[in-house]
Amino acid sequence: MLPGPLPGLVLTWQIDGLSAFFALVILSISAVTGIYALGNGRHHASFPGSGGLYLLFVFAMLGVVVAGDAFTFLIAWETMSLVSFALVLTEHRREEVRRAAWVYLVMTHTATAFIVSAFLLLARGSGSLVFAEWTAHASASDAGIASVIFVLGLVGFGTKAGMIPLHIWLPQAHPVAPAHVSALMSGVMIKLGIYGLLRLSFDWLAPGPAWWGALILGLGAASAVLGVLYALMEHDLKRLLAYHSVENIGIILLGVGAAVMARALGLGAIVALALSAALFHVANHATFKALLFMGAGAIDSAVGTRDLERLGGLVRRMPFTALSFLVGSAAISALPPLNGFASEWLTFQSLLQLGRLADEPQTALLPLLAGGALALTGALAVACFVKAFGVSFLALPRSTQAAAAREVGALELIPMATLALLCIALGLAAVPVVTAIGSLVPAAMLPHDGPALGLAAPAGGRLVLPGIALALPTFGALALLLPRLLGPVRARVAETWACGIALQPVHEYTAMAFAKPIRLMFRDIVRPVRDIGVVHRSGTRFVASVHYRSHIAPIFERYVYEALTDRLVAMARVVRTLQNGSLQTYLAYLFAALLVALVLAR
Amino acid sequence: MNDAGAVVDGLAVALLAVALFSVTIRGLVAGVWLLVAQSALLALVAATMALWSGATHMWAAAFLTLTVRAIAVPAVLLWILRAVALRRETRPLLSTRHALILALALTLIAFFAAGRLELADAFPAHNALPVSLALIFVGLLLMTTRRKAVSQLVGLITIENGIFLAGLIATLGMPLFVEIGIFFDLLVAVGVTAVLTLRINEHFDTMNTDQLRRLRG
Amino acid sequence: MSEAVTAAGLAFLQLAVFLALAPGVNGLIKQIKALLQGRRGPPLLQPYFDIFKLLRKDSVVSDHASAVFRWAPAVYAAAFATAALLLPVLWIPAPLAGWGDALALVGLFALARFALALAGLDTGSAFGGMGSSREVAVAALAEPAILLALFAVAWRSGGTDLSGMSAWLQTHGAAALAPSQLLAAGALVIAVIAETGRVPADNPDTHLELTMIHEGMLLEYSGRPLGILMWASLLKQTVLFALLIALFFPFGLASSAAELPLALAVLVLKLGALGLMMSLVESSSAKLRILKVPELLGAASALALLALVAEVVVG
Amino acid sequence: MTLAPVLIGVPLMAALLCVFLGRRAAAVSAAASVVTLAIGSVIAFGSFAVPAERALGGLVYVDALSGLIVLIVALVSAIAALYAVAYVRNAVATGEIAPAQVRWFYFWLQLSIAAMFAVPLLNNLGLMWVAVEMTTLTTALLVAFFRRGHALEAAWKYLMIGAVGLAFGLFGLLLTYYAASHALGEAASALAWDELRAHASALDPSLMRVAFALVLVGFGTKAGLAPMHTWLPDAHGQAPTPVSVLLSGALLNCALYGVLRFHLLATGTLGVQFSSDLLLGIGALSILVAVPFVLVQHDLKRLLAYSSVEHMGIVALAVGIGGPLALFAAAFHMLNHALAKSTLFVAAGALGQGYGTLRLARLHGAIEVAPLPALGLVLGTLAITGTPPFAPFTSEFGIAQAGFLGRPSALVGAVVLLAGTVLVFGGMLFHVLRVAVGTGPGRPHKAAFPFAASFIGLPLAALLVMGVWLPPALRNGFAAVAGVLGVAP
Repeated sequence: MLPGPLPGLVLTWQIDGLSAFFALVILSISAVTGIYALGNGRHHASFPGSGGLYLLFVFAMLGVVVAGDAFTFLIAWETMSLVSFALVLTEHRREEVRRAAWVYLVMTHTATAFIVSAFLLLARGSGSLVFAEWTAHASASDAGIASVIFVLGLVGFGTKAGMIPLHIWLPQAHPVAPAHVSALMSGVMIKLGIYGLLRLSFDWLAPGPAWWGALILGLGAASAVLGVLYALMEHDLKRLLAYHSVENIGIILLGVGAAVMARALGLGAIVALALSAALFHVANHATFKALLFMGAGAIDSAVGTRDLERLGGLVRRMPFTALSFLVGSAAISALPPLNGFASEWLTFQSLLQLGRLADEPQTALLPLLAGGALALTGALAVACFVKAFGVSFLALPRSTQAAAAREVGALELIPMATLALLCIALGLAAVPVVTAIGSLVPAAMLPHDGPALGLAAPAGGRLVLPGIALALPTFGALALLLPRLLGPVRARVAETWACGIALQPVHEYTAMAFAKPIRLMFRDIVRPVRDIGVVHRSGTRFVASVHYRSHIAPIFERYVYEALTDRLVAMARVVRTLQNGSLQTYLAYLFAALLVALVLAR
Repeated sequence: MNDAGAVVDGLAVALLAVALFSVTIRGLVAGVWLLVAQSALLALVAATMALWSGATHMWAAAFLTLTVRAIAVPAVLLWILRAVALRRETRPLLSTRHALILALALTLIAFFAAGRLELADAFPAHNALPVSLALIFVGLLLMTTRRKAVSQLVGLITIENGIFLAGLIATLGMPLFVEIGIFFDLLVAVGVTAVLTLRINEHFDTMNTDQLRRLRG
Repeated sequence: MSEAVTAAGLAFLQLAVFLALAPGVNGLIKQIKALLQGRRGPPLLQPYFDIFKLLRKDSVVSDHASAVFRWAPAVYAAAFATAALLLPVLWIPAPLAGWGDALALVGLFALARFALALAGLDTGSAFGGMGSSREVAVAALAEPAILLALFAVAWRSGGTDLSGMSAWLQTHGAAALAPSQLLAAGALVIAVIAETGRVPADNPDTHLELTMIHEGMLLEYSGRPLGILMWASLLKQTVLFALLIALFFPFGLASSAAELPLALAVLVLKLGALGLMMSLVESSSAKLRILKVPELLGAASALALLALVAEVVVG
Repeated sequence: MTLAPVLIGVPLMAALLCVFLGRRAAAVSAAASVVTLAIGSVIAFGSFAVPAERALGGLVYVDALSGLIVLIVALVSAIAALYAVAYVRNAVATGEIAPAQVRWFYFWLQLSIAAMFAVPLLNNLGLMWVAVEMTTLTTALLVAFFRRGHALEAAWKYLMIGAVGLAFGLFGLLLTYYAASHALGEAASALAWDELRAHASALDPSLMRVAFALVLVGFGTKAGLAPMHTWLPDAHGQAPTPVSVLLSGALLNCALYGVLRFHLLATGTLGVQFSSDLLLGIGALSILVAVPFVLVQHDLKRLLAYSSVEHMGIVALAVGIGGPLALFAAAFHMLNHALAKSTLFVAAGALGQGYGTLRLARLHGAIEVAPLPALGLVLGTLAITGTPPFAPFTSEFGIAQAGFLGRPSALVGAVVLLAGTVLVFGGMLFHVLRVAVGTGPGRPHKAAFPFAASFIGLPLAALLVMGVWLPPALRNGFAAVAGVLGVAP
């Protein structure tokens, strides 16, 4: 309880189950990436004091989670953005780094303006800035203002989380930041957008109309599908992972949306189930995304490039990184028995049960469609990480740097190994972890009749990952041992068959080629642009070389954001001509102002 | 008693005539001399009001008007013009005929506006106040239509004279030390502007303010 | 402790049944196709001979292959073995019903696909890459259809537990002909054709590199690993057929130990019927171009969606 | 309050000394500014504690509001004078200023500081007008100090618009005097602010409406409120940087002080509604007018000038919203803006002298060449654009909160505030980032900039601390100012 700088303002703290959960996620991941930073820092330029900024970044994130009133929350929130902005600017010599940092900070600042307006409307309703007061007066505010507050909050927190229409800063800022920073930003910082959204829709506002949940579900589904589609089209490893953060935020939003909709319809059990799905996925995504970004950082420092088309054959040269990256890829593709599958399973269950128990057809169909979108996302995620892992680690190295790559130091391998083990552990211990999360979520957020968050879906369908984790190795061993009964066989090493000629790296499938079928199948959404340049040998019809360049049209950047900024700048240029330099015009302005003032004063 | 009012009204009309005449002429030196005439008339108005009200500070105000507005300021202006050897104003933005029509229109507006202000019983000169507003508007017209720096300065001083006249009519002049402050201000303002005008002429070899339009945006 | 042993015994029994029937189903389909096309065709037991021949042959491994290549067959086979035990085909509940449900089944399929696709990429050959790329692309379109169909079926029995669904359908026999069930069945059949790589989506019998999706990934395998992979992919096909049976025609299951042989016979009959249907479909339609497969699977998703709408609206 | 005349006297004496002592003028002006800083703070914090005080037979009147302005002018003039020492020495080294001119620079500088101190201390509105006019005249030649075409042009427009504006201000003052002389009788005290304030309800309402309109346009011109702000970017852009600091930090606030005094009179006569709405409207207009000029800008100091227009608009908006919270935040924001803008101008000046130009197109990679000014520029920009945890955000948050709790027009004002600050943030950060980071095509040389850390570091540190915690003395000070501004008779 500190006296704030404005009259009637007091800085308070509020630590309940939800903030404890997020604080735990923040501390654990930042500890691991901190160790990784010590190791990885050697390879990259970092300005003096970046270590201190890193600690301030973690401290600011903790501040956001434990803030008890709007002012402290905003101070911590924007400090977090500012410090991460500075860290993103580490390699400020490159133009795209400056542009990415600028886009990042401007969008975050605009988001903060939305959050400030939402907070002030809430303060207008309850007459104070302290969160506890807001919860007390939650049911007092009328529906109209509550909806305005909800939409403002959704835009503000959604931008920070990287929800689809507001996500463009994420794939620009994360790849250029140093590996440990983007691991922390992607793994943990965007979750604070989810934290804000949860507080808004469960603590500070009374159960609103069903369209709130539907809106979040729609945006979540869009984020998931488009996120993974754009990830598939990327061949820069870190941009691919950044787009995957958008996808996973979409999956978390599906959980949150289902919870909000269930709360509007008064289905207590579903709220508990959906909340557990969202929160469990928050923890899981923090784990495997940080792991994958650290892997990408390791590749970047070992090979010197992140372009998938110039990697390859790293599994033999960097075995440990490959192993942990494989575990991370399997986890993010939601494969049993890892943690990704557990939280996605929960999300599927909550969507299905919500669909079943919702009364009118239209509210029932949306969750089920969202389930279909989640299924599509899951399958595309598998495709994307087969590409990411396969093209970068397997077969022949596609460039000399990749061939000369060497395994990174222990300081980088240990954090990756711990997170890989954590993925497996979270998967196997899914049931106790989810029940623990259930006890953390404050009762206020659950409607009175909601049971504790258990893995058992209310109406059937159980998942015991340890069981499956036991069955898989046993049957695997059987598959390898039983044929031995038919006698020993030998394995001879030979060249891969390449229609009779010696295999070169150029024969291998590139990332672009791997994603081609999916790019063509989804060309209406992704709108690929392709240009082929054929160079003939001088004067003859014989082709000397063919240049193939393909990229996907940045729909959101071009048609939404650039259109907006261009119009704004054009308007500014027109208004700028008002200052035309002539004293006579300025005196005319003054005289006009006087006339207007006198007319008003009549 | 009312003869004082009549005298002030007469002087006010004369002032208006001088102002309208200054809109039409193109010569800079002539403009300055018209300014002298304006200030002299103002001094007379102040003197008659001093007679009428018998307030001592009115005499001081009259004396100050004479010394500062009628003698000191025009002297500075003439000194500038002689230093720069400039005689004629370049073609102003508005042709003489249009300027005159606009000036008359502004005077009508002044009379209409003064009527609404209903500053009734300060001093029985019923058309002195509209003239002061007319002076202000004509001053502004001069500033916005003339190109030479000096003529813009003449316009500015015309506005100041108009306000001084309004002050005299409405409240028989401000308190004395405020009056002194305002005169001191006027003197310093003209001094600083004179220095600036000389520097502009030295740098641009002309007093034409069209050169001063490069700072944009 | 004793019922744990019997449960394990029953589990291995169901696994043995599946492993035994898997090659037979494929042999039957080949026989019927040959009959329809007016030629003799290979003997019914030919798949068994192929598998056992391969299991005894030495293998040739590419020098670029890594551990992924060596472990992929084991993971692939294990996934489908576990999936097989989730299905209630001989008795209710399924041996591993307690550990997983329909979503777990789909997850296991994804795990197998992940392993095999990586193996396809591991040797660096263009054909492996093409096979993996197309496999994951086709699967990406099949999965929403499967999920929406599963949701439509799960809707009625209240949960995604496979044994629960079959038990529910057994007790409400009439509901089997409800419109939503038929639409869901249609969608699932198309999805199964795509998953198992049968004709309209992929040609299982060809070795023309540019047309095969599933075979492309196996190209680099030889000897025993190839045998394991082939047996596992046949097991996958039988598991998918069993899924169709469990969801839409779960009648004739054993209720006590005595009725096991009868249940086994009924299962063989049902698998035979499905095999007949598949061969009819194959001999009546040609293989689609890879870029036309999305329309096929799009139709499957549309059917599944209609099933859901029918389920929600008609109820 | 016997210190008040001393506060005006010291800079006057210093000005004269500078002319005679020639070479040591810099030291004299620096010493004088330190002395005035000390006296100014004593007066300011004294006025915060005790309610309003008259001195020198009613000629001097010091209440919390004038105390705040004295404090701001003291701080800003200290920064300007101390920074001028280094700046002028560099300018003389590069030949921009002739050595003989140096003493006249400090002469006019100290004179303008004296005038700016006089404005808040004088009780008589006429003399206050004279003081404001004197600030214009003393700074006019400073703006033209660099003797190049642009500077002369800027000074000419500055003088002309200022004079015409203040002439209208005088006319408004005159009408007030006329109304007062009717209500209070002929005595010279008819222009004393505190008496007028006491008898405000007796004044003729229709006259006061016209008078307030005239004064708002008149003093508003000097305060840089739109649409009378046109002289401000030229003057700030062309003047030597210490003068820009003085103009932006102190002069604008003095003019706004004049508007606030008349706002209090108007609220006395017409009730709160009329003048508050007018202030709210002109404040919002100033914020909106500043946005396009910040988005499309080609000169660093003009960019900072338009930011000043925006912030004067914010203060006017805050006073327009009214209520204890908004007025507290308005006072807080005046101090924040003065500090942040001074830091920014000092940093811009250092970079300008280093690179030899202020065109944004040719300023790049400053972080490598002059790390401290570049960092100061970036942090200052973050502060001035109202980014937490800096103090300007706190005051803007208070204003927005008051707006959201207030009447509908206040709500619209708050929304304009939030939208305007976000757009200005985007524009300013875009320009400043290109200046601060990246590789530099320009060929900067090391401009000597001794003890730069204190000029840029101290104010920024103060802004950072005040963002979260206010020292009690300042807190009661702002509360007292809110009391003065908010009292409805």
